[in-house]
Amino acid sequence: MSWEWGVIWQYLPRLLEGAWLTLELVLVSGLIGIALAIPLALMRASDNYWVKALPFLYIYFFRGTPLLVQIFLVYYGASQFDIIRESILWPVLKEAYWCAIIAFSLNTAAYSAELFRSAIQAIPVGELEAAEAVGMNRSLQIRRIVLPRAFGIALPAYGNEVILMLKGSALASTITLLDLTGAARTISARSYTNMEMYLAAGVIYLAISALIIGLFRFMEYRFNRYQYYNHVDTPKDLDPQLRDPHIDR
Amino acid sequence: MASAQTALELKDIHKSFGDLKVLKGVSLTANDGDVISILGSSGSGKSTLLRCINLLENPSQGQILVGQEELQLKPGKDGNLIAANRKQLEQMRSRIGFVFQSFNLWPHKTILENIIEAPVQVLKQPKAEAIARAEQLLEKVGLADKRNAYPDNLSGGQKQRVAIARTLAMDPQVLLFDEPTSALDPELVNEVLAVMKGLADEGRTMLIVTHEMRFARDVSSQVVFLHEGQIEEMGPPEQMFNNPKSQRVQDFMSSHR
Amino acid sequence: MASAQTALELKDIHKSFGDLKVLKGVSLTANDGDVISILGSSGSGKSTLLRCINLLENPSQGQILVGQEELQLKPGKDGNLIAANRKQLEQMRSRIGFVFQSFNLWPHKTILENIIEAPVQVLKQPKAEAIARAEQLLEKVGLADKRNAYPDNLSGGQKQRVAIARTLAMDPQVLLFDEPTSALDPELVNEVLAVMKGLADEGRTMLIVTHEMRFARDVSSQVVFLHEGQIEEMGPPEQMFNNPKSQRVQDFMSSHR
Amino acid sequence: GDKIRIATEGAYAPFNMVDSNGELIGFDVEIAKALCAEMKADCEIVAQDWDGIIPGLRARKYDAIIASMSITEERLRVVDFSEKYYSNVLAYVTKDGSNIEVTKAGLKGKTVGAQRATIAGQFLEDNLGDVVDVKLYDTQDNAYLDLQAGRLDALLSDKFPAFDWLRTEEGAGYAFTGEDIDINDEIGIAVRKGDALSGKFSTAIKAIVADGTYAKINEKYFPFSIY
Amino acid sequence: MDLQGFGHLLISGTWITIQLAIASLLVGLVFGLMGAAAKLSDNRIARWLATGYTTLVRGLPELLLVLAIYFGGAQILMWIAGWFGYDEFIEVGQFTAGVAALSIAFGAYATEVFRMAMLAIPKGQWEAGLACGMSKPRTFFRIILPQVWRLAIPGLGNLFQVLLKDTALVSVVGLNDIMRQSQVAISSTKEPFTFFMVAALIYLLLTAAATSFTMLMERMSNPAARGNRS
Ligand SMILES: Nc1ncnc2c1ncn2[C@@H]1O[C@H](COP(=O)(O)OP(=O)(O)OP(=O)(O)O)[C@@H](O)[C@H]1O
Ligand SMILES: Nc1ncnc2c1ncn2[C@@H]1O[C@H](COP(=O)(O)OP(=O)(O)OP(=O)(O)O)[C@@H](O)[C@H]1O
Ligand SMILES: [Mg+2]
Ligand SMILES: [Mg+2]
Repeated sequence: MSWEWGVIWQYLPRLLEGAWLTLELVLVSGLIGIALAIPLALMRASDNYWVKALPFLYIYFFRGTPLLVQIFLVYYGASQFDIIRESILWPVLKEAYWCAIIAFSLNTAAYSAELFRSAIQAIPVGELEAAEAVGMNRSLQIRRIVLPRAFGIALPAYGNEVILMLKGSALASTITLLDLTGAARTISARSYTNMEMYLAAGVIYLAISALIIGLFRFMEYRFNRYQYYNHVDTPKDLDPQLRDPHIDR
Repeated sequence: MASAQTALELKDIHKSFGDLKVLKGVSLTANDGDVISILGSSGSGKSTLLRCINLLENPSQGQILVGQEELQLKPGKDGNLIAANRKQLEQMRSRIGFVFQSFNLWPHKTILENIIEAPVQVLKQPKAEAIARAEQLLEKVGLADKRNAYPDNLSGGQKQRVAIARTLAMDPQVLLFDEPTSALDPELVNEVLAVMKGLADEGRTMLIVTHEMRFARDVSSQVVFLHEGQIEEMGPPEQMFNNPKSQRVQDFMSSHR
Repeated sequence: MASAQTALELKDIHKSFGDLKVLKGVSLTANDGDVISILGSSGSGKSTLLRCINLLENPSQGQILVGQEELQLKPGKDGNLIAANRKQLEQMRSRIGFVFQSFNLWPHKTILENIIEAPVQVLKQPKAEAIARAEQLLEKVGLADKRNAYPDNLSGGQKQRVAIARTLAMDPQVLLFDEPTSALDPELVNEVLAVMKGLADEGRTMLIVTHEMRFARDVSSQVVFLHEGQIEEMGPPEQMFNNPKSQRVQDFMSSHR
Repeated sequence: GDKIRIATEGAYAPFNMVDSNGELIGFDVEIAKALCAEMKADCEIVAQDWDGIIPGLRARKYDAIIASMSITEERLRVVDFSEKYYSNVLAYVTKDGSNIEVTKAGLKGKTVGAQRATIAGQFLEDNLGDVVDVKLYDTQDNAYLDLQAGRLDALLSDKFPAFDWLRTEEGAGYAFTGEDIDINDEIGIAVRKGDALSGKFSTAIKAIVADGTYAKINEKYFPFSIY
Repeated sequence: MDLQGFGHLLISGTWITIQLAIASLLVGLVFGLMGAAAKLSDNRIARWLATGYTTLVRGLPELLLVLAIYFGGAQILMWIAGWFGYDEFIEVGQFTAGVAALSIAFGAYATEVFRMAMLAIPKGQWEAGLACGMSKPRTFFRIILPQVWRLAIPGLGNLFQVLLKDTALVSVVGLNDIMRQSQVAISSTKEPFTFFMVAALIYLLLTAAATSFTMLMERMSNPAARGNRS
């Protein structure tokens, strides 16, 4: 096996362009995914049977089928129907970019909804009762206590989900997008340097994962500050003059 | 303070869990400034009674009045009474303070944030004002230096004192305490009891479920003894502790010195 | 039973964990039929000593003889002695029974399977024979009806009796017990002590680490007192309990009646 | 051994495709069989995704590729080819009456598709990559689907398979646009570098052209000669 | 199931998918056990290799892994074999390559599951085996491994679901699984929605079957929970 390292340098700019698209796909669909996941998770955590059942089917479908099928369904499947092609949605569905975003968002929403549901259910009842006992209404409780707490609890697991989404985004290459994998495939298709390109793409993926992991560590540190809080007394305690026992506070 | 003003009135409260009848008609009136201790053996329904007052538990039957205002109730799906008007319930809850046995502080907020949360969000107090008030309260419970700490960094006794400050920040008409010291080490109990004694001295209306006999005797204006979901006997502490009428209360008192 | 036959001999056993010297030269001989109780305060190295005997812990120095046979040791990478010959170690371990404080029954096997596992797998007994023997042993520890139960379905005392039966199934020359009753409720302790007393009466050679003073006094032929990794004093129970020479042992005995 | 393993793609009608029995059929497949018969060789024909068809050959998954593969300089660096067994031209397909002028100026800003790792794809990237939005598909079929869906303004394809597609029901509303692009494209059989098979295939191709077998197969698919 | 004559293609694709999933599961379990054993071993190099394996494989997109192993696997194998003086052609079929790619991915995750399960087994279980005179390997296979299964099966069940779905990726390299057969059908019928939806439903059926299978295994692996047989 002879390796042609030169081609990696030659095509690096195109790989990096692909990496940028990959990042964009992950970021945009991640944000849309959370926006969808939160109401779904709240519905799943509800006591009402019907409210619970609806998202169940949605989640079951998206967790039980391959992402590749979902992407093809959105990209090639939807365009089979004239109604869709003539609808106002078409300008969006026409773009492979948005089809990928739609498929990834729906997919990650299903997984994240389950994560958030279990986080919501992990909040100690007492903390919610405390909110109720001070007279908070339902929406205030959700906004001020349930969601911030659930988000903090779910954060580490959600970090994993984002990594999984990063890896799943490679499937965008199957619907003509030149994401990192798409770029690697297209380049190697004409230069016949598969291993070199996949190796380079792999290294970039690992670097992006490391970036995401670092980002989540940081977010967790910021968001779950209370777990990392080191007791530092208020500045006046640090002021030696004020610590003098003779000074009456 | 007009001493005959009614702060809280419960009329014939019943509560069942499935087939288990836990409360079987409890009526009770607390006037402004009353400190009522509720005693009773485990399982007698003390916690349930307290939780029914602000509808953390839905009673099966009965009436609840805070001040002169009656809490509007309607039958719910499971046969228990639920609030007919959520707005009124929320408004009433904001006037009843509840201090939990297990504190239930919000761990993702600092001490100060825990205290100002409800005044700002529920009472719509301006934030600066709420902070000023919170600082006074922290001073009062002896925790002024912990304002920026998180609940996880506090000892049990400190947590319970913050929980009390959080409740006081709403300036409630009535304070309900459910065994506020029983989750604490003996050494920490005194911290919290001292704060509660201070509140009693200020003339706050309080209902306290407790196993601290000494505290009940020294601080209460009334002692209520609950037995199998009913009030077995009630009266001023001297009478309840020194010569209770009921045999049940006598037994309880003699085993709990 | 030739009473002067040596069953187990330990010579100058040392053991350190990192910088911590836990055993500092312990020598001990058990003849056939001896029941030796090992006493000592917590952290004195009792468990470590027992675990060194069958190399669950690798001693830093010393010699171990079972019967007349010496266990071959060689220095390992971390400076402790390890078995020079794995086959010999396994063979010797099969002759030394070890009963753990926490039973360590195998939860995925039935009681009967727990007992026949080692005889069949290690001693290569025919299965039918092993089962017949296991049933006798279960009878002896009073658990004949539990043969098909799983460990999780038993009480602590029952588990420990099964653990003893499991060890006896190997028909070991020496039995080692590490606080066999301290994980049990007081009520269950007696079940297990009764079984052990029976074994002593049969003339089994046993080393027992225990905190049960009464048992040590009534059952042992020798009592060894371990202190800071050394034998402080040893002798027959009458002497050790009634007039120990060492001040340390006197203190211990007086605080442990 | 004597057995020759031949890869084809199976998604390039009418040259190679899969029927509803899962059998490989098409012009390439019939040529392959005819060549094997001519060479008296025992052949096995396997389907292989286009993207990996050359790597598969190099990894010895099979010994030859008869999959309408153009002989290009880039490919010649990694594989050897037999002499051509047909000649290819490229052509644009657009919606009937769409009036797109298929010049660099006329296609500016349009979306044009082709199959990944094909001559057409490379032609687009090399000549129009700067002005049009090039979309590359894993299979020709997917490209047709997107043309029908309206995602593509034009499709650059090898002419003959497109000719076949235009005859089908789906292709009804579409037509060739503009001049054929003759890029001197010859289709050959790829074998591993240095493999003597290339010579054998070349001889066999000449033989079947000479004895009329080739013409008979050609007739079944096209009303004109593609040699 | 007729589906315009393509029903049987989908069925044969389903069969390939099932074979692929089960073969990858079995091989992947071996990788997982070896990985876990290496991670828990005293040998620094083994630990280092296993850690490299899991971090690398878990950090790469499965699609990339499939492509790399399919297109590069034979090359790498032959390269390694070349070192040992073996120059013959090494055949790596589509199925083998698919199984290799999927089981390498599965094994990396399974390593973690097994490692956790092994760590969760009390040390006393080992000691009880050793103290009876059992050798280390015998203790591992007779005492520890049966308990590892019980703890690992829920986690492995989840991984199997993921594996089942990842088989779809192998269609990209042309193995005739469900996905690829759907595309073949679509190329004649031009009805992508219908066939991808059918494919989705088949996957749902398979994952549902996998779930029940996992639950069955979970029950089987814990004899004690099946109740007191006395
Ligand atoms: N949510 C519930 N569902 C069912 N039964 C309940 C519930 N809450 C309480 N009970 C039952 O109601 C009875 C009274 O409970 P409660 O907690 O009021 O007793 P208590 O007087 O506070 O006892 P303690 O001193 O132990 O706190 C008990 O028998 C308890 O088991
Ligand atoms: N694996 C280990 N690593 C480090 N230190 C250990 C280890 N095992 C025991 N020790 C230390 O060795 C000392 C003796 O322990 P050992 O368990 O033998 O005491 P013991 O006499 O059995 O006490 P107890 O009555 O509490 O069981 C203790 O200080 C203990 O902390
Ligand atoms: Mg209570
Ligand atoms: Mg010990």
